[in-house]
Amino acid sequence: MISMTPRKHISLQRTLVTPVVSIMMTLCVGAAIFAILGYDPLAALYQFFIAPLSRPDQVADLFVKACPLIITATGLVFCYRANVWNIGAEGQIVMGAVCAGGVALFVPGLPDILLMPTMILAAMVGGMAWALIPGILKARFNTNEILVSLMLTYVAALFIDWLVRGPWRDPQSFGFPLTKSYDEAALIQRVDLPGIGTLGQLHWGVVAALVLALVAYFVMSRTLFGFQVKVMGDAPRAGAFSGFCAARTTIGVLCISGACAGVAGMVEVSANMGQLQPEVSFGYGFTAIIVAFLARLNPLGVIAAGLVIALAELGGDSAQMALGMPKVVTGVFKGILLFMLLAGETFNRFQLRISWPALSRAPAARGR
Amino acid sequence: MDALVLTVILTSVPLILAATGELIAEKSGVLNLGVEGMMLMGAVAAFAVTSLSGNPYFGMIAAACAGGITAGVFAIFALGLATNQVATGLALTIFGAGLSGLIGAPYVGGTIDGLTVIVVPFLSDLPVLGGLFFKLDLLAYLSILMLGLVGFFLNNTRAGLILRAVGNNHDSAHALGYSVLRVRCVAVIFGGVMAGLAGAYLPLVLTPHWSEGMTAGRGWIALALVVFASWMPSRILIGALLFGGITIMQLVGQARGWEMPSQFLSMLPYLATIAVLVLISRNRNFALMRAPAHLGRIFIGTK
Amino acid sequence: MTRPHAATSLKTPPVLNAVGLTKSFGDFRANDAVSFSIQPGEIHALLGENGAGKSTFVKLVYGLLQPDEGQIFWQGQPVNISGPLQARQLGIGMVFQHFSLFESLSVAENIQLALPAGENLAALSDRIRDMSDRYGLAIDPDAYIHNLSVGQQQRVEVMRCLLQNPSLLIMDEPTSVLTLQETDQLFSVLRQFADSGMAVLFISHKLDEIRALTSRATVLRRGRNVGTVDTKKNNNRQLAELMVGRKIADVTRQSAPDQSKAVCVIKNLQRPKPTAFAVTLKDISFTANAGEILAIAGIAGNGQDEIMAALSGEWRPPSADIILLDGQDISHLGPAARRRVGLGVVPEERNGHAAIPSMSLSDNALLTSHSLGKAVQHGVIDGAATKAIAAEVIDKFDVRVPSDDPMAASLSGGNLQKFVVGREIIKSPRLLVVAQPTWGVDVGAAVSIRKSMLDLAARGSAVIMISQDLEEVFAIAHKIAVLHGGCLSDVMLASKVTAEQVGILMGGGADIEGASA
Amino acid sequence: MKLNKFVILLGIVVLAGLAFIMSSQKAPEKAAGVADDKKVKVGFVYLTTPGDHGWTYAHEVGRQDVIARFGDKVETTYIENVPEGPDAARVIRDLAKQGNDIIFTTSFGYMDPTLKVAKEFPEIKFEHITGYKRAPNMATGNIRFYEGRYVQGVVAGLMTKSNKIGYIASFPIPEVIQGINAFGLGLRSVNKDAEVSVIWVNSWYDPVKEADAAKVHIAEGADILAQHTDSPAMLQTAEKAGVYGFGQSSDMKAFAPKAQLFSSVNNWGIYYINKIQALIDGSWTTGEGPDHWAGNTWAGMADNFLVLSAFENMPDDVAKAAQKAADDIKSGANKIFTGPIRDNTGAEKVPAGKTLNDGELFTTLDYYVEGIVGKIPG
Repeated sequence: MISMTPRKHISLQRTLVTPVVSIMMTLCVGAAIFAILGYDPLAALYQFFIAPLSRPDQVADLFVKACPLIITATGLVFCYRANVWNIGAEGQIVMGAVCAGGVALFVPGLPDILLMPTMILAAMVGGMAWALIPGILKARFNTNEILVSLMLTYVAALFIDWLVRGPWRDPQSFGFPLTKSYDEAALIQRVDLPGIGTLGQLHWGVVAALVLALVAYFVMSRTLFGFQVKVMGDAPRAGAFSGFCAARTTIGVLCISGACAGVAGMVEVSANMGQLQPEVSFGYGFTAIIVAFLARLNPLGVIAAGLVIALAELGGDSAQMALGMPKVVTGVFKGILLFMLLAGETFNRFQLRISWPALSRAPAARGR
Repeated sequence: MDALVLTVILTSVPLILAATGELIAEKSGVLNLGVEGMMLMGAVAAFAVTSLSGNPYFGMIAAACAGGITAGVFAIFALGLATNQVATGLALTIFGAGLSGLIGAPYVGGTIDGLTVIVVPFLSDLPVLGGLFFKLDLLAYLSILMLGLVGFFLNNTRAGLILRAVGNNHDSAHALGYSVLRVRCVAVIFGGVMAGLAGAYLPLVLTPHWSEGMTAGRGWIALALVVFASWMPSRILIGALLFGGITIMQLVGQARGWEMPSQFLSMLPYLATIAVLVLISRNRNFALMRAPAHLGRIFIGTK
Repeated sequence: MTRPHAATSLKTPPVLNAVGLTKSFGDFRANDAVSFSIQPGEIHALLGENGAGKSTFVKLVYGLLQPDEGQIFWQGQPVNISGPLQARQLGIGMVFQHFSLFESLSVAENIQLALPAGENLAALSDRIRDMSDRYGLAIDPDAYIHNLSVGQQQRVEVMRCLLQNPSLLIMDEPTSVLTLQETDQLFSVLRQFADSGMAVLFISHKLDEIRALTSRATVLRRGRNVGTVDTKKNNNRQLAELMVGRKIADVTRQSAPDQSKAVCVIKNLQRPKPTAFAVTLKDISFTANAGEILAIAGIAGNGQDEIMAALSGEWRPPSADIILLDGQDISHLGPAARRRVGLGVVPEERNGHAAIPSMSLSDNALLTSHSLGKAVQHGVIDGAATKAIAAEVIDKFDVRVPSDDPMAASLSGGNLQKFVVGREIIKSPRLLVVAQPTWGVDVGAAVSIRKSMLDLAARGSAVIMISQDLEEVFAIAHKIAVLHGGCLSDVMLASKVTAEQVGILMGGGADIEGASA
Repeated sequence: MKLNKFVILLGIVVLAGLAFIMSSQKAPEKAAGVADDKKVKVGFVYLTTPGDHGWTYAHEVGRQDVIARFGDKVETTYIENVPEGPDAARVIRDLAKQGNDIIFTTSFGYMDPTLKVAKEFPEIKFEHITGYKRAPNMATGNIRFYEGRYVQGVVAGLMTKSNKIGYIASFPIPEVIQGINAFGLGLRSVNKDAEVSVIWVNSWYDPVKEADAAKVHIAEGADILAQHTDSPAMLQTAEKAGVYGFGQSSDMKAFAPKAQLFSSVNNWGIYYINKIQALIDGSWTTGEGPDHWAGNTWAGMADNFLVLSAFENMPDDVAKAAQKAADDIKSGANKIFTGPIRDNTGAEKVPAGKTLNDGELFTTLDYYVEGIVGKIPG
């Protein structure tokens, strides 16, 4: 019998140590699974977590890979802090990319200087709209936001598929499912580091993602809105007493996370693809959920967590090249990591005491 | 036409199996979003064991075990350690998809002899119905049987009553002396076993292959189906046939040259689920009656 | 083997005999060597203040908790009651204070869950109908719980126990949600069962009821058994003094200032009940004056939460001109806006309502000051300002903290209560609304909290105190009104009414002539 | 005290982690090795896994041919399951940085990523399969898949009894539409009554969906099935239902011994060997011809890029007709897309005597020819 008592004091050390321990535990469990499946566990872990970082441009690419994760997870942090379970970020990414793409492709005569801001705005609106559907349904009808946001992910994926194969297809693409390439002004440029030049694929979107996470950290920790989100998530009754409106908070956090996801979609397309294609997000919306949890719902943590998860993704390629390991191993890692983090959260919040029925009469060891 | 209806039935079987299992888990108050992951584990176990043993029934049993074990992992975290059920379910899906791919890697491209049709004597000679309902495989029969059993279990047995009670109000159930966690653990594992069998149906009956992520979202559909059915077993049958019907109809429409983008047809099941969700949530009394009130809520037992 | 001694075998052994039960939660001793026994056919009351250990004791008997020390004897045999299932098998039934019913199940199903397996639903439904007819309980076995009134639900709870044919029936505050008629009906049913040999352990702090129903009462105070008394030979005051442990006769009554200005006016406040468990507010009107503490006395569950929500702004009346503060209509304003015009509120529940345990004290200070301009500028929180507010509260109200700006959860109940009360008083609100200000708080803290409320009133603010603690009401209130069943009595001068009179009103009695203020 | 415990725990964890990493660093060095100067390093990027028995499998067979031909003069690497997006660019770039001399990217969706990386590494040769964008160091290669499908159409037309043919297609891109139309032309060259209905499954590899589509076709009365998707699921379904079908990309006889009429087998090995040899000889070029939309190298049955497996499960006269059709294509006597060609509304699209050139095959085929039911989606 495990008995759990809430801790009265959650120490900062424990809060910081838990994710580290979780990651370590993940490595151990992962190594065990590799061994069972007949791979050399050490070589596998090396390929996963060390090999992808052996050149500076690879480090830059790590940031590139983490970019959509960081942007999306930053938005999700607001949702989850407020106890709103938006798991449809994947669809919101797609709709953001679609709306930004609509601007890039079909708004004629926009001056170059205005194009990018308009695209960002469109992406925010697109992602927001998609996130608002579960939000409004929840606020109006108390509909479960988990299922609605998830269903909408499929709808969004089919919608962009239809657009790119149908009305938006580039007539010059010979029937291939691609839109026209964006104009130069609609593309996100690579960062030209002084003295070094471009490094890997490092683009301005990455910089924006880092800034966004910082801003989100400020909003979350220093503004009334952030306070409201935390209060409504922790104790909705106290929030109502304090004067915050539950429905408005729900809608607010869904707007933020939708807008972030939309921007992530737009950045991904403008920086890496240059045109719309049937798939613009490769599970980033779902992976971002793990990132948000790994970050312990802290926007600053999102940066670190995004990099860790991106590393696992890159590691998948590297392990495949070197060891012939199937790419799906990355998923195994992500799953275990999320499990370990959740368990860590429990250990952080509760004092666990395991007692065996037969031993219950024995004096309990006391110590402090 | 018969053949089409039969195809629809076959397409719905995994949905029925998975949704029946999830129904029990949800009735006990546990929202396990990991159905997709459990189905994939079931599918790969079924394929691998059938491929190694040559006997699809061994594969079936392996799938049930794999699904059950995967659900056990969920139970350890979500029940034992009281982790957030939504996040744990997602973790299970990600984990199951990855691990099944890893286990299944050597089997990609291989093929097996799946379950064979079991002809029910006499009944199968009935016109129309005989061909549709009495010349199926074991799992298809099992899916209907389990659906009926679950319906009976929930409404006519004491254990079923206890299960509903735990899902409705775990504090009251605890106060009456029922072990909330034990009931939920059994329910979750049952859900896993059923999801495993649902996954097994893909390689054992629908197509004798293994491919990564071959469930292609069926686990999520099964989850939606439980809500769609407003937690009533009989409606799961209707819902599953409806979903299966839409899936097949979209292919038929193409074959017959209907001019409708297939993407929009494919959206229908998802949009229908949202519509149903809104409808049943709007009617609060109905939702209160049917939905397990403590669904997804964390129970921490103290002694 | 010798026969038992004649003298002992003549006397029937007690149904239940608990010897020296001790149960601690951390450092807190909820039950300290409590001994207790009850005879077959006896209706026995368990008396005590909130937090005296009554609930803990019955949970030990019902197997929901395990004692650290002590032994329970059931019909003379030592037993270890490992859980409710075993308790029921022994013949112990329990009606919970907070219902343990399942809203989406039918009455019969709810009852079936508490009975041993084997009986089918149809047979049970028949038995339910039988009993319902015999005792006039009017319960339909096929009805669903969520469609029943609170009183009906209570009857289902009671019937669920009675159908088990228990030898001992434990009732934890069963009448707190019942009307007078319902209470009478319940009592008559209980007496009939007691006559047939069932023992009843009745927990309540309504002294009249206890004296009406029971013959003996055991009084718990701070986890200890302080004696068993004959309820027929003691009056209410004697019982009450036993409960609190000192004379409560001569409290100095506060006399209201002669002439004072109305600060808060409530006009015809009505509110239909939002949920099945809530109370309908019926046409409530009163005025709170500057310099006065107005106590709204009454037993919990008579509309206190609903009035509180209406005053704080968590619920807002649909029409205007219902709630006025300093002449300004604030009916439509939310909690934050009401704070801006000078309202301070302390809800009853500290954890999760008045304060958030997982957050720091400065964040908790921000909870009720973010609309007041100082702590938040243009949506940005001034961390230093909130810390300063918290520090000021901590300093002025003597809140003992384990560290600098700690989590609210790390404070003891009394210190956290000082904090949430002080957090409001420090803003010098025009009107302070506070519910059960000293509930579950140690004596020292209670004294300082009451003093600070009196000080605030003395500075010219109005204070509305919702309390079910009559001692507290008479200690600090200038005026008293009684809330019962969603209706508020006339406002009376504290100096002109007695505790008995107020007690009668709390039980639903008529208004007292001549005491109106 | 509490703090101490945690510091110690943290210390242990960090040390363990470090030890872990240090000890594991030795392992891969052996694996990486040092490139032999004489060796040509060849990289392949695969869309799925070689186990799919379809498209990627055919490429894997090609890679094996390369190894068989050059032995230890080459060193090959492949990466599987690379999604068609920004990840592809990264993977291709990784292969480039690892010193590969020539990189084959084997799916259409790698076109832009390959082009992007090709511009970054002008000294490395890139070969993109099935695309149309090129650079001085990026060539494109493709197979005339439609030639095999014409022969399939001929066989289907002669074999069908219900005059209903089911066709399972992946995505409406030129390669697939050429295939469907070639199939229709072959079909109508021998059977004026037969009709083809097409189901798009919007996937290259989805065994469940392909099987479902096959079942629907059979339920709708089709007795011959053809596919432009990669898994053997359709053939297996056909085998179970007792109808016939054609295999795709590789010989799928093993999956459906009684149902497979023949498979069109993609023979990439010959292309890979040619290009690698050219690189070794210093004669690698991107080829010529701006109207060669499908690639600098677009070859078919005449060059053995496309090979038909044995004609089986059909009467001799059908096999003979099939062989004749194949021979005519090889010899150039039948250019397939030669007028008159009508679309399925009866409108004449190509006048008699005109043959569509390669560019037109890509740009003008926005219709189904006679005998195909419905409309091209999109």
